[in-house]
Amino acid sequence: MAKITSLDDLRKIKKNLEEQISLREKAENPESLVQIKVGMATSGIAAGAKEIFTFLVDELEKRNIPAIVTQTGDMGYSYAEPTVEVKLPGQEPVVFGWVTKEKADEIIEKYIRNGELVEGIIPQNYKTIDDK
Amino acid sequence: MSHIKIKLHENQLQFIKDTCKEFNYEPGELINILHKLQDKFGYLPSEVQEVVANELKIPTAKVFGVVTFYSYFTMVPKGKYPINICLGTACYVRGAEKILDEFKKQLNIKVGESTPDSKFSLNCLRCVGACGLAPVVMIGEKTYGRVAPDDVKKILSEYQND
Amino acid sequence: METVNITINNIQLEVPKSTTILQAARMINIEIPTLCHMKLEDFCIENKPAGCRICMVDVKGRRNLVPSCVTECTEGMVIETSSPRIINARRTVLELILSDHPFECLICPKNGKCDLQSLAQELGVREIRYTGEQSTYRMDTSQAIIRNPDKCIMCRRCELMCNTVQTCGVLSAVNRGFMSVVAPAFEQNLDHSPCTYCGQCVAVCPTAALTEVDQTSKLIQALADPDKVVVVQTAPAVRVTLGEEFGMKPGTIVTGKMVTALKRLGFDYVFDTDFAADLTIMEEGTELLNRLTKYLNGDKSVNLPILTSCCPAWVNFFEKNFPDLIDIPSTAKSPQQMFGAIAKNYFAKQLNIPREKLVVVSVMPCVAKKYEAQREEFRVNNDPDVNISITTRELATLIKQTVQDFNSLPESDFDRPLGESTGAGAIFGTTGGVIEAAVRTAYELYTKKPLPKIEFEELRGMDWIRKATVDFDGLKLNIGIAHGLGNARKLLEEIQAGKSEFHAIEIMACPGGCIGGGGQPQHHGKSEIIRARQKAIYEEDRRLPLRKSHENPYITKLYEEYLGHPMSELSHELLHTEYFQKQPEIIIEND
Amino acid sequence: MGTYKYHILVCGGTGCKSSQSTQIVQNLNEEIKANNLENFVKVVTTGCFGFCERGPIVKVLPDNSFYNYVKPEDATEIINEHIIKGRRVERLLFRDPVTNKPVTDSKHINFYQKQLRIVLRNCGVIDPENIEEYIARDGYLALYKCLNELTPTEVIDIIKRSGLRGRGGAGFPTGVKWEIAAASPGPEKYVVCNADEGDPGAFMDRSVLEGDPHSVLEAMAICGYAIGASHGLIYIRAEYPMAIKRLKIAIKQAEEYGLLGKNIFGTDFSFDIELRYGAGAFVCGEETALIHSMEGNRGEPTVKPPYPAVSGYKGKPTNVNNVETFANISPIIIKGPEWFASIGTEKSKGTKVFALAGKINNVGLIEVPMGITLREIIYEIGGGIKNDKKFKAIQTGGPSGGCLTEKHLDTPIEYETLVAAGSMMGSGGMIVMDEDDCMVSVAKFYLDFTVEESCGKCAPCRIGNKRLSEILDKITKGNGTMEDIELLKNLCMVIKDTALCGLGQTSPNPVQSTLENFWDEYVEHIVDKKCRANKCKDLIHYYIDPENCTGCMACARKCPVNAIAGERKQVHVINQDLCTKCGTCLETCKFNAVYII
Repeated sequence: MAKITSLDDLRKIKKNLEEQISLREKAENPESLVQIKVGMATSGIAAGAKEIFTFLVDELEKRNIPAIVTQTGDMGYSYAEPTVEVKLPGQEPVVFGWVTKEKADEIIEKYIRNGELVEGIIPQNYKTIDDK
Repeated sequence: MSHIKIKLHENQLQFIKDTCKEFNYEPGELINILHKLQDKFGYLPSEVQEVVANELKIPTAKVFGVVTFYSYFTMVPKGKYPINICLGTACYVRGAEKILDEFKKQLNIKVGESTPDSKFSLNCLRCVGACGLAPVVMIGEKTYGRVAPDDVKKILSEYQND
Repeated sequence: METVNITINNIQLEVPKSTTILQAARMINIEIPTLCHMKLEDFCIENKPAGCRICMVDVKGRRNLVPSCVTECTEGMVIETSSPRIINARRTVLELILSDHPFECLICPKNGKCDLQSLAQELGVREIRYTGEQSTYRMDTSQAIIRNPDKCIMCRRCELMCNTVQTCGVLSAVNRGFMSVVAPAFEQNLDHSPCTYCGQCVAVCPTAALTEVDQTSKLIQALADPDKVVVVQTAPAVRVTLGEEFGMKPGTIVTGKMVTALKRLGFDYVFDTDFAADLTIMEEGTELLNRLTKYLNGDKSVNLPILTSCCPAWVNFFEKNFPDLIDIPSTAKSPQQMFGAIAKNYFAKQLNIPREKLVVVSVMPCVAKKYEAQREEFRVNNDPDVNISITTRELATLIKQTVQDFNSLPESDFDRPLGESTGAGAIFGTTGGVIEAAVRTAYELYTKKPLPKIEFEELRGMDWIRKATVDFDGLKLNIGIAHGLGNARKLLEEIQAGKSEFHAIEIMACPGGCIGGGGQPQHHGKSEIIRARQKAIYEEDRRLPLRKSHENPYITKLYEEYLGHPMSELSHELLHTEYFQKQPEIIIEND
Repeated sequence: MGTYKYHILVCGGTGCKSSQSTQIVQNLNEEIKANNLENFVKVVTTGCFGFCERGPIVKVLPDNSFYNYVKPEDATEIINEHIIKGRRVERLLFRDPVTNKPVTDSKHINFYQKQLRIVLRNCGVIDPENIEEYIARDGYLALYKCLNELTPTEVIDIIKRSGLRGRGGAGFPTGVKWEIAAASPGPEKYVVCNADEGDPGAFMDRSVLEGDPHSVLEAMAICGYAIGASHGLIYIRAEYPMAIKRLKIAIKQAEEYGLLGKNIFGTDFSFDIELRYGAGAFVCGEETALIHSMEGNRGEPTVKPPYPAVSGYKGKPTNVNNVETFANISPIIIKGPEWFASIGTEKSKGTKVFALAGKINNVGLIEVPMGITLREIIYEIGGGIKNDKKFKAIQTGGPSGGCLTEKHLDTPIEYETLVAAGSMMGSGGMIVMDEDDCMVSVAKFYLDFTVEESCGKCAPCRIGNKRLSEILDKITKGNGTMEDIELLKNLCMVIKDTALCGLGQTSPNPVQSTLENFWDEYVEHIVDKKCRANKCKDLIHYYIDPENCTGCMACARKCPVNAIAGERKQVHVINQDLCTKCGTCLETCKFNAVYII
């Protein structure tokens, strides 16, 4: 290991680990972040939820949007799968149904970036796992 | 003609000498040296202290004064399974004393003593920092948390067959 | 000098910076009681652990009381030394100390001389409200010193003397909390420790936690035994201190009264260790010259410097700490033992009694002499050359039992033949004295010329280590002097390192020499007392008509009639000894 | 390096380790391997999460699922369900003690909600054995800033302006302390970190050292730069093997990365750090005693002045701060003194870590802003009193502190307010007591501790505390008199006034504060010979209620001294002469027939 002698050296190490650490830092402070949950019960996976999940993770990262994408169990909307729940900071969560890659792209660009509503919202008062 | 005779095995003597050398015969390192020797021998008998004093060129009385000042150091050999009952405040308010009494009763020894077969020795210590598990008992390296008086017999029986 | 302005009990004063509150108060005659504090000004020895918490005073602006013995005055400090809060605190703390102290003042060896007892008296303690468990320990009776740790109040004075001053490292604070006490390693007996029995711990102990082995009962029995002939020798330093035990000013010489008192006590003969001191000079001085001559002639088998050997604590010290140097000290026995050997052989023969019938008693300023008298090599058929050795303090106790008023006693003279002495013997009692006595004789023997002046000012004083060069008619003799074993250690380490510049070194274990011995009346931390004793020693020297050992007619007679000449074969047998290595021994134990 | 989608954080604090967290890590890794998830999931052993009551704790990121009471065998389920199938393992989730509902996200756990983490910023977040993770969290940036952009005087000025005070107990302003040490002349000076945490029931320093050792190392180097020292020493309890291990690793890594050693960041500042071990002496928390101990002596305190800042280790100027104090330094340098000073109260700035323990639902390590009330700590963070018992007292400040009551619950926590209430901040132990605790016995418990730990140097502490404990013992045995209370009061006052060091001067606090706040209990013990908490064996008697006794013989069989007589189906009777009051019969009886008077 070469010795650290400058600010750049410090920054280099920080950058290398940034991703990992930011994962933890974000988790420490989830209120300030966009939280996305992808319904990934068996039926969801069959309906392509896994691709959506990967797409969201990759794209958010590429587009530099700080967000936490997690998987969650069956949301209770099997008719509308794959489903994605998006919670913007300080707002109530919104669930989108029949999400495709294109739809996901739209959700990122319109809803997450600009707060514009996108079609496909399931207006139902569902229950999150927290309320069970 | 000498007034004190110290009996030690050759390898023990060598270990003590090596340890003192490792710390550069620095009297300021006395406590670190004693730690290392107690780790090795399990306790600090007078012979060990005499040799340390001799090597560091400090009075034996000083070494003894240090050994008897710190509760971590002991001149009594511990049992094969040293039992330590945490008597920190958190454990105390969650009934550590009852646990201690139970161990004393089961083993029929007092605090600081060993059983006649040298299998167990009983000691108290201050907080081990596992207050969430209070009351805590340590046997050797193993920690038992949330111990109730009724558990004591069972815990001891784990060591019955050794 | 930088000064600060302070106020003590509404009195304003200016004191030098770094003056303690205790010192400042004493400057204006305000007494603050102390217990653990002890300061021997002349020796730069100060014990101030601030542990007893008796000397507490109130400093305005401080939340708690502060110990006056260590707290230095600062500018504008306002101090109160005797408010009800302070009085209550002192009394309560003293009650606490008393509550952990055996209540046996009536039969305590320190009864009437105990600092704790006086303090209780001073503070008017009439009840001990706080009672409970007392910390008790095993009692330790060695050959010279008794440790009764139950009476230890943790003032730490003995620890300071044993470690810092004497560097013997026998005593240390051990254990923790309520059970802490000052003790040797493993709380073993002193006999199993590197103790030299110098007795400096005894000299400073405020209570009876450390006392000498009391041999007065044994002595009374011997005196009462009609079958025994009991002779006594008194060491040079006893006659200048004994008076203190009877309220006399320090430095009062009481030789004549002491002799009278001893006679009244029932001794058959009252002799003088000074006589044996003169004899020591003959032997040691001759040995010095022999070694010196050989050395100057290029004999490589000869070691220099030569070290004096009349101090038994010093002998113990090098035997236990410097086993590689045991062939350096003079082989001459100490005066006590020379006296014993001459008494049991020469004098017993004169009386025509077997040596067992003669009881030799010594009065010494020393507790190590008790041990020395019991050494194996100083016995013949298990009969010791010196049977009983008592301290100045023990003698005072005995005199108090038999003599109504010591102060008004008439003076009498020592008996002959072993009571005649010179000023050279007298100065054995102080640091620098032995070597001065030796120089007086060696000079004349070596140069065959009379001394131009008898007093060697350059060898005198109280400095820990002193050096002087004495001109032996062209031969420059480098002389070193050390008192206090810590200082002796420094000179010995120089010798070990091959850096010693000396031809001869005098060493005495106790600060000031025998006048500051462990068997002397307690100085209670006043080093001016030791100074006064030293003055008296030199006065005694000047008072005597003969001041060189080789001029003592009874010494000449002894050689003519009995020994032949110094270092003769008989001298070797009776007056010289050998030393033993006494370091801890490590035994390898293999299975 | 792959980009992990999941991090599984496993608490590696001593509390969780002693309940098999190492095994959990091992099992998780095995499961991950078995499912070929090595590049997808990373398991990190972190420092203490603080919530020790619930240990061992496992957190899954990014969704912040908080699993408690995890067992090694749960690893399979965590991987299979949570990671692979994306379903939380509900039975392991923390349940709110009030609603009994599972809480998914640790942020929503009350225990954490009121906390503000500065000192513990990295504990439970980073892998303490990996310096790069510390650096990634802006570690060693403060040291860089000090060495390259600030003069030592400016560093001291920042610390002074921040208002940071010593977290070891007395609360001396840290900046002023540094200033004195900086002003002491001499080329050789020392920075000492006091990690001899000895309060029974306190483990905050250990948690920092275990969870974020570099924060202390960096701060010590900054202190060294500020005061002109190039040597640092950490005096740590030998009873903390894991903290020692992590410190050793951290020092080694810092040396390898050139962040300790010669010419740090290419400047001419050099700094090294050595470890010194304590050996079980509470008094060594006092800085003069600590220094004597580091020099290989008995840890006896000496009178101050001279202060260590002037004459300390080896007689050289020495600055001693405790672990928590040091852990505050880097954030202050990076975020500025104004930021720090904006947290807390007028006189007490920043946060304080407390070890919350005793009869409380959420035992653990908490960090809260100064000025928070005891009520918030006990009822919101601590989740209230265990088993719905009634709150009686909270003991703060360790054995030197005092017992506070209901009436103090709304006092904001600051150095001064705690002292005014008869207790002290101390190093941050907080023990909650309920109606089952006898306050006279509690006072005696603390006194016994002080008696055990007194160094023995000064008479008031050596003998006085012993007498205090004996009088308390007499009272708990029913032999006390009202005069004893007067004796206690006087002795407390005198010990405080005359003892040599901080340990002795504060040792009567538990007695004084209980006398003050629980006077009635003392009087009951003395006059009525009663212990309302039924703790004092000599004052209680066990009886069997003939109404309820069914004669089942269970108690008689269990009684260890055969003090219970009675035939089957007949009412049993306890022989009071034989009874040792062990309480077994009470615990055994299923019919509520045993009662205490």
